[in-house]
Amino acid sequence: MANGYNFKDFKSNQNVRWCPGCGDHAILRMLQSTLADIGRPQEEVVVVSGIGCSSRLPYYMNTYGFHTIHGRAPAIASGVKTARPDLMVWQISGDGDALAIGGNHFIHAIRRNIDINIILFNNQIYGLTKGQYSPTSRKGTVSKSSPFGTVEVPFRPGELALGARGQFFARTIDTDLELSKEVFKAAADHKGTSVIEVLQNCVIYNDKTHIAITDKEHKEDRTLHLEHGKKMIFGKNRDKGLIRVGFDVKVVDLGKGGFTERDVLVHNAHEKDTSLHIDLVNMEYPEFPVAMGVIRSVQEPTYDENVQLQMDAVHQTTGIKSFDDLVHSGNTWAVD
Amino acid sequence: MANGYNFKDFKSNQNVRWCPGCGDHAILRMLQSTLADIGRPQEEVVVVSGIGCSSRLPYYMNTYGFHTIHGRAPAIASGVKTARPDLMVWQISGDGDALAIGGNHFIHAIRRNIDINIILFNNQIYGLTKGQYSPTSRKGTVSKSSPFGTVEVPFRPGELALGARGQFFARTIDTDLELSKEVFKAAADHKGTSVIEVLQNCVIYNDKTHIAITDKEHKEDRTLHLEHGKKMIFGKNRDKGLIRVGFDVKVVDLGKGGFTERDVLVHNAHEKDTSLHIDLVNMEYPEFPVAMGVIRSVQEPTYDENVQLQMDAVHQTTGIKSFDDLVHSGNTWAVD
Amino acid sequence: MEKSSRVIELKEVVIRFSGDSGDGMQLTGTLFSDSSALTGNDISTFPDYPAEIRAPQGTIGGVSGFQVHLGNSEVYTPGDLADVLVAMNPAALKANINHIRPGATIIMDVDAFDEKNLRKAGYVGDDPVTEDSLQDFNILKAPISTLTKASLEDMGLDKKTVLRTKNMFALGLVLWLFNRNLDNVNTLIEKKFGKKPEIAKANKKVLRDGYNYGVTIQALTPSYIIQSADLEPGVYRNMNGNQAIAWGMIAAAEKAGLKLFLGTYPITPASEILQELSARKDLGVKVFQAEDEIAGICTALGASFSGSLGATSTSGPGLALMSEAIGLAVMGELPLVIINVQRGGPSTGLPTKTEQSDLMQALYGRNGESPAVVMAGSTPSNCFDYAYWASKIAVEFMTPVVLLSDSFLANGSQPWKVPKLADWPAIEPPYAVGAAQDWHPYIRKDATLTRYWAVPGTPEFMHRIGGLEKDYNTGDVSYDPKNHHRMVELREQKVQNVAEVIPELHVYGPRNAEVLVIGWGGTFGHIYTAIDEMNLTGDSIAYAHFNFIKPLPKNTEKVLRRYKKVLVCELNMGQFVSYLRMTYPDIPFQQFNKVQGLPFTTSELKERFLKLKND
Amino acid sequence: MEKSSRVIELKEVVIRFSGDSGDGMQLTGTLFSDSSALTGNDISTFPDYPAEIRAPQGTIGGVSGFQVHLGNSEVYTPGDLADVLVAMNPAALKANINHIRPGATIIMDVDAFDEKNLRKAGYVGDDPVTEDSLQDFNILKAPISTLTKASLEDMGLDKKTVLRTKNMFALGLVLWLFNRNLDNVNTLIEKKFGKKPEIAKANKKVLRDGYNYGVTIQALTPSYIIQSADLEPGVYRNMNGNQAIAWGMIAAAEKAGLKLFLGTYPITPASEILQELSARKDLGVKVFQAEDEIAGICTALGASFSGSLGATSTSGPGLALMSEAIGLAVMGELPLVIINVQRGGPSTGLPTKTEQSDLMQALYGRNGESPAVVMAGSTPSNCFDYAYWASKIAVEFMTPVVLLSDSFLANGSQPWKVPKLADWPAIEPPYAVGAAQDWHPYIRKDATLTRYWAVPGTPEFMHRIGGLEKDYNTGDVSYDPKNHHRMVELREQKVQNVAEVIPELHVYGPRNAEVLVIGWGGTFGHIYTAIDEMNLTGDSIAYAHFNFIKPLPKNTEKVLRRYKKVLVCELNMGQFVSYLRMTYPDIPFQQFNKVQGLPFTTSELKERFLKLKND
Ligand SMILES: Cc1ncc(C[n+]2csc(CCOP(=O)(O)OP(=O)(O)O)c2C)c(N)n1
Ligand SMILES: Cc1ncc(C[n+]2csc(CCOP(=O)(O)OP(=O)(O)O)c2C)c(N)n1
Ligand code: SF4
Ligand code: SF4
Ligand SMILES: [Mg+2]
Ligand SMILES: [Mg+2]
Repeated sequence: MANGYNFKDFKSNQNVRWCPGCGDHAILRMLQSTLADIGRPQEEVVVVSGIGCSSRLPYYMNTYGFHTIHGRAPAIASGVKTARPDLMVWQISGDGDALAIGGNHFIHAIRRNIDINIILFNNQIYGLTKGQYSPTSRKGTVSKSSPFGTVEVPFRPGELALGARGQFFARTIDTDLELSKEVFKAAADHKGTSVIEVLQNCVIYNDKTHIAITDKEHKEDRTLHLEHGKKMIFGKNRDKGLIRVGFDVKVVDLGKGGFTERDVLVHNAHEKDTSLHIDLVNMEYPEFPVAMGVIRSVQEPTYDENVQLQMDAVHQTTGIKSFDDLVHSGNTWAVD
Repeated sequence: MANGYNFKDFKSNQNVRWCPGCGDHAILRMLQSTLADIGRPQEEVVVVSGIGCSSRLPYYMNTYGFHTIHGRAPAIASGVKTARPDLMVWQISGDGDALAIGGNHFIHAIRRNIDINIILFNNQIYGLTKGQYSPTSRKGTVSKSSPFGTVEVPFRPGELALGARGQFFARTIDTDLELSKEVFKAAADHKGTSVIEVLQNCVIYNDKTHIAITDKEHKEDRTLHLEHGKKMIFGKNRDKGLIRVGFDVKVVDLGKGGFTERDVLVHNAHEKDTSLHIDLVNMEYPEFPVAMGVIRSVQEPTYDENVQLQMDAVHQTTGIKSFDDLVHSGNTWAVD
Repeated sequence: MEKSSRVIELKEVVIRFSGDSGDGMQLTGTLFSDSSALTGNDISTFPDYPAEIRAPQGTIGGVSGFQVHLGNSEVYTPGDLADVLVAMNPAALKANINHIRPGATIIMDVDAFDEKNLRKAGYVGDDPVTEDSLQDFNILKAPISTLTKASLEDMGLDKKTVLRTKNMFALGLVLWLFNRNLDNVNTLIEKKFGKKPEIAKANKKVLRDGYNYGVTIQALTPSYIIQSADLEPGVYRNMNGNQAIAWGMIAAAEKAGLKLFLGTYPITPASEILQELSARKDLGVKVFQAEDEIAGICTALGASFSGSLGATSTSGPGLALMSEAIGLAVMGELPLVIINVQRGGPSTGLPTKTEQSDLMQALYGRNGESPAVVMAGSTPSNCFDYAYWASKIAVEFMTPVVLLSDSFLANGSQPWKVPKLADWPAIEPPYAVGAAQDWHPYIRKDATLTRYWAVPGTPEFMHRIGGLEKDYNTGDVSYDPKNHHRMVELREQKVQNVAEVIPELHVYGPRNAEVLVIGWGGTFGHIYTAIDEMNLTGDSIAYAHFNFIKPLPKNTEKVLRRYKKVLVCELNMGQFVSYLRMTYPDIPFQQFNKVQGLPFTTSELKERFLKLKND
Repeated sequence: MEKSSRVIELKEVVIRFSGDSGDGMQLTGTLFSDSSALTGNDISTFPDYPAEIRAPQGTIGGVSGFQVHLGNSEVYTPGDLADVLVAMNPAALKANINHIRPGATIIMDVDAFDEKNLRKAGYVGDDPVTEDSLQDFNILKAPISTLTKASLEDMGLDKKTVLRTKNMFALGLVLWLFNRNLDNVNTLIEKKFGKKPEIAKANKKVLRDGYNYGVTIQALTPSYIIQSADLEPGVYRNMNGNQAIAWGMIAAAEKAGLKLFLGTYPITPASEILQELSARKDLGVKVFQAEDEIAGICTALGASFSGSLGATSTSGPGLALMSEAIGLAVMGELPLVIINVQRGGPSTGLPTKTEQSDLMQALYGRNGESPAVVMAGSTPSNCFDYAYWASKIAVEFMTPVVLLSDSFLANGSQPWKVPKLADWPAIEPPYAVGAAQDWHPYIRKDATLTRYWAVPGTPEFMHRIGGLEKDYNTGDVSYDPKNHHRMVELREQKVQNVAEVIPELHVYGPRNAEVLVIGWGGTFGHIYTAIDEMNLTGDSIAYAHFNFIKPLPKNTEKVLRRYKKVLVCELNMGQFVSYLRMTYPDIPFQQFNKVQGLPFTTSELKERFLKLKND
């Protein structure tokens, strides 16, 4: 690497303890690799996680790391970043950690637009507690805690993030190494809360949950890799595209029914209005291809920088520069 | 009233303890009035609240009521409704109660689509604790806890509710009695989680926060009363309308620039796709009129009824009808 | 247990199955104990596994164990040391050398003892038997992996599936060792793999081949016979602590004529309660898997408010999150069963290990003066009884009840004599009755101070409750100073009144003993066994075990004052003894504590008791 | 205080301003006490207001009061009974008849004593003076509303604004009563209403007219003079408990060279800490108003992890929610100051009233063995000192510290001699130094057991921490049984080591006393005053007050054993006495408890002490 870092520089000395075959291994590896590419010194990187299989990740990173409590990682990461805007902060969470117990901190971090990068390992199951359904489990999922199938509607993480005023959302697949690096890199570059949903496979408790779209054979036909400024074209033969119909989008076969590349929408990740981004985020197989890559990336002021700006402004005008100044300000009187 | 109920039947014997001039008084009165109109017996109505000025409401209702703890009302109401689908459940929360500490329960109740009616008193401030900013306070708000103005982006309750897969969202103004009754009634009729945002004035800590749009003089020009099946026309002279531009909406002056009523969108509250509803929910003054009335109302199976259905299905096939059956099922052996 | 003997008849034996997390040792152990129970032994089991789903293969950190104690009379613990150890790899051997009795039988899968695995386990050479000085043990080296492969050669299964069945080979061998036939296990296998006949067939085949291998090599190791236990006549089933709690609440709800509602969030080691009750739609149990523990308890409280038996289940960190809502239940005076299956703390701590360190939290982990009933199960199967009691008290006193279990009880199992619901005491919800005009929700029964319960849907009885202090006379919100003091005392008194309905403290052992040992919760089996053994050998020691902690049984003080020395044993730093000290400050309690994520062993207890006696 | 006397010179006096929530009594009281402090009196104040923002007008539930105690020597409490009561309406009179000294002066706004208000307050007739038998009091009936309107007739203000100034009329009258001039109050009014000159002018006008009204009616009531207090020379300012805590942390952070970070969520009565620190951007304080208390403490913990002094502020229900995260701070061994301003419990309880009932929660409200340092402020202004100490201990021992305050301390105020930061003890963060190769995050100082702090950004010292148990030797996650026991003991020992650096317990009163009274936290002023008065009249009683609770000061046991009788007084059902009993089980503690949402009164304390002495 030009900057002298290798992914191994980001590997800690701990044995990785995930199940063989777990999607987490690849995600870890791509994060290490992305960080090596970016070249931020290890000591300037902080990785914060909650509790879950995925939340073990910080132990494996040769950076500063904090494996905290279930669901609270966004709040802890918010504290780190607000106190220390100079650090690069990553937050690792499972679908349970981020969206069940941690849902509130998740949406509030996003609303505040704190400059942290959230990697959401979505295996649609509680792995560490051995297989209960999660808030992203598909309706009808049979799991240890839903022997007759779930009756709950799942969250769509991207839809929720955008509903919480999210400015960056990307999606990738554990097995798609290049795509993962691409979106991790984009998230790192983005200032503000970045949410990356990784479709992750839990070989033990929810094996093949994403197989319909992640499967090598069908991936290209069932996913749409979005790239800013590029046409929304997909398919093994790049013969399908997305077009607008009213307020919605629709898949068409290029060359058929009179549709050509010209009709296909161009992806604008930087568009402030969320309308189209929400449509993209919500696309589900089989009706639609599932959107991959950076779906939304809009630059807005971040909480941490605003806090700093406000503080700097006050510093300019105040006469109170120290505790001793403070105690003598305002109403005092002397006794002698 | 035809059903024999008067709003007074829903008044409890407790003194109302809100500040004179507080918007809460009118909301209470309209809820009582709506319930009288609906005619459900008082004993079949349960009102659950959290903590806040607004959360005092249950004390004033002659129904079953539970004034609980801060932020947890959606969870408690979910418990009531799941255990007792036969009851009509209302949940009362302030913007802090529902969206700060209670944000997670709020989005999860909505996701599950539990048949409760949530009235969200949005005064954009923490009233009961005497005036700190809330997650809906406009950016820049000077409050007791933000002497230099807030730097946080506020939630838009409707956007968040839809992001959490909400199927019913309506908006009203404390002072607009008829509109409040209209949407309370619609929420009561809707099966599934209904969220009603009431723009409420706190005379003490955030007086006139909604005045730009609630002010009698400007209300008609600055709000759009949506009604299912009707054109999105507004203005004192009903001379403005909403039209579609790309994935977005735009305000046009009817009769000018070649726009006529014909171009104006028709409101379809029952449309499953959220695209247009989100645009409507997000409209903010001065760029847009603020949408009022029932913005979204889509019928989907509810959690409470699904739970019951699943249970009924199991009941049909099982041989285990009692505890004594249970203990003799499966692996047992006899010692004699 | 001599090396040369052939068939040994034993009164009891401890077997430990140990291997990698992926080796299926929990299943093996369960099959062995379930089938042993079917043959009439009394059993007690203890699974012991790592926090990771699959800890690194081959390392000590990844070892998963399952210990079974069986006997021909009542057994109370899974046993301190194993008489037979099955070690599927070097790490399993290494991890257990301190848990086996001198001269025990060790079954090793020699195929797994290769260079790589030996290093991973921390052996330096290639002869672990010598390295760990196990020469005097009965070592049975079997090429289990190889023989398993051979066994299934013709079945056309993939390699992974084949190797997964090697635990059955080991099990077959153990069954042979104990002169068992294969019928019970075969039946259980068929049930377990019912939907996958191929897999069932493979497992049965390997099991039989393992057994036959034993027959073949018979000459080389002793084999054992254990007679059936003298259990009371009746129908039995195996019961673990989590299932017992789930069923106890089901029984109580049915008896009370209430619906059972569990609002909860998964957490080790309590999740099986959620899972067990989720499966009980047949009996009308509603389970709400909430977004977190706060929502779990709050949905349960909402259900209670609206007339169900509301319950929630969790472990320490979850109980911490519930603190505020428990306070609301105290103030609202609503029936609520809060099950806390304790694990090693603090914080995330040792999530798969056992400990008794949440007692103080259960008693005092709330703001304000916030009294709740606190009780604990003490054997896997009597968790049923205490779950029933917890429900009964919650309903009849309109109060939250914290029921403490622990990882050891939750995962351990025992034969359980199936009860008849008709034999259990009635549970009578204190429904509001009579005229509604003058009624308010804080009118109470004189005797118990229980408030009456008006369930939504009941005409005329509409009312409001909440977390603010309320007036004694009207039930309205009140900030009156004297009234507050009165209400604080009243809530405490109501909880103390529970002492009137619970059983008195029972004392085991000789009446004239000078020494009283005290335990509470999940330590019963170990302490009882230690006491029993000591009393058999003439060391006179008395023993009292607490299941009811707040309030304490009425005769507690009388019992405590009867002895010259009182020793309180617990798996924490002394929480119960502190509670006793503040209740009976002038009694000179001594204490014995262990915080290692493990149960007591009977031998360390006996040693301590002896010391106390002779001090 | 005789009815006929004209000018009375007093050593101390208690004044209570009382009116509707909307009547501005808190402002009136503050202006009076601030201006009194400026004239050199020692003061102590106590605001007392309803939970509602505006409780129903005219009712007793809606009465808001502010009591000021001033004296010419040190005053320690706001006083039991008022010498002067200002009653802006009948409810204010009714609510306070038990809080005034016989023969006190009562100023009434007769305009507000109309039929409607009398009924709302619960008077049956139209002469409350007779109805409440107040004939022997000095009653000053003034038509305050009417005169206020007259006063502002020409200013063109709307009626609401005019009526809002009537509190100034009352204040003017009181200033006259105490022979004060108006200068100080005028200055304060100008500051307060600086941005609204019209309002400032109106207030000053009405104030003067109130004063002049007093001059006019002089003949009818006594007036008082209070000499300045003999305070130590220095610069003074008024200080309340919440501001003192905020400033104590600011001072400590500056001394330690750390940034102060407050992560918090508003709650009565702690919100002013958030508000005060939000305004301190000049000093680089970062305040994160979080979505709830869990996020509040977690952001603070994140800030601590990354090298700030992390703090959070809350009251009982919020502390309950923080339980789990405190456990993480214990396990992570991170510096964290947790401020709990106690209020009446349980649950939402009496949110605006004072109580000391969160002690047990602070000590034990967590899962597992989870020791934290617990301490308490005991006067409004010494909350500064203990906030400084809490910060110092948190940083130097790498531990969470719970600092207890209460509603009484938080809202009460006192003159405070402004300190110089240079005079305060150094605070030295235990930064990791030296070679990084062999370093791990759980390496500790031998003497204190403090682990070293490697702050993100420091090259080479990258490390990971978390809530799982860790190995003593490597700092890695460890499930080893013996290691766990060792770490549990170590964490407790580290907290106990704090006893080495804190001051010893001080005993007030005669050395040869037989009776020792014990208090902790916010009860100091009342107990001290009671003890002082009794010792002055020859009743020899000793007194020790605890600010450090866990660990206890080193000489605690020695002190406790010196006396024949030990009485522990607290505003709860006996939490500290329970803690003492479990620590020193053989000392026969007695207890005196009050749970009424109110402080002790010196008279009830004296009565109890006398009884104890004579028992
Ligand atoms: C307060 C608390 N509640 C519950 C748990 C138990 N718990 C640990 S991880 C987890 C969920 C894991 O699921 P997810 O976040 O999706 O992560 P995964 O294991 O699937 O990667 C749960 C419920 C806990 N550790 N703490
Ligand atoms: C656990 C907990 N945290 C904080 C509080 C303090 N508190 C009470 S109400 C409230 C917010 C009130 O704002 P909102 O919900 O908007 O209601 P409003 O008073 O404006 O109607 C807060 C922070 C509390 N009661 N409990
Ligand atoms: S249980 Fe699932 S998510 Fe957890 S480590 Fe194993 S495969 Fe991965
Ligand atoms: S403080 Fe505001 S919200 Fe609360 S009662 Fe008064 S006006 Fe209403
Ligand atoms: Mg998951
Ligand atoms: Mg509000």
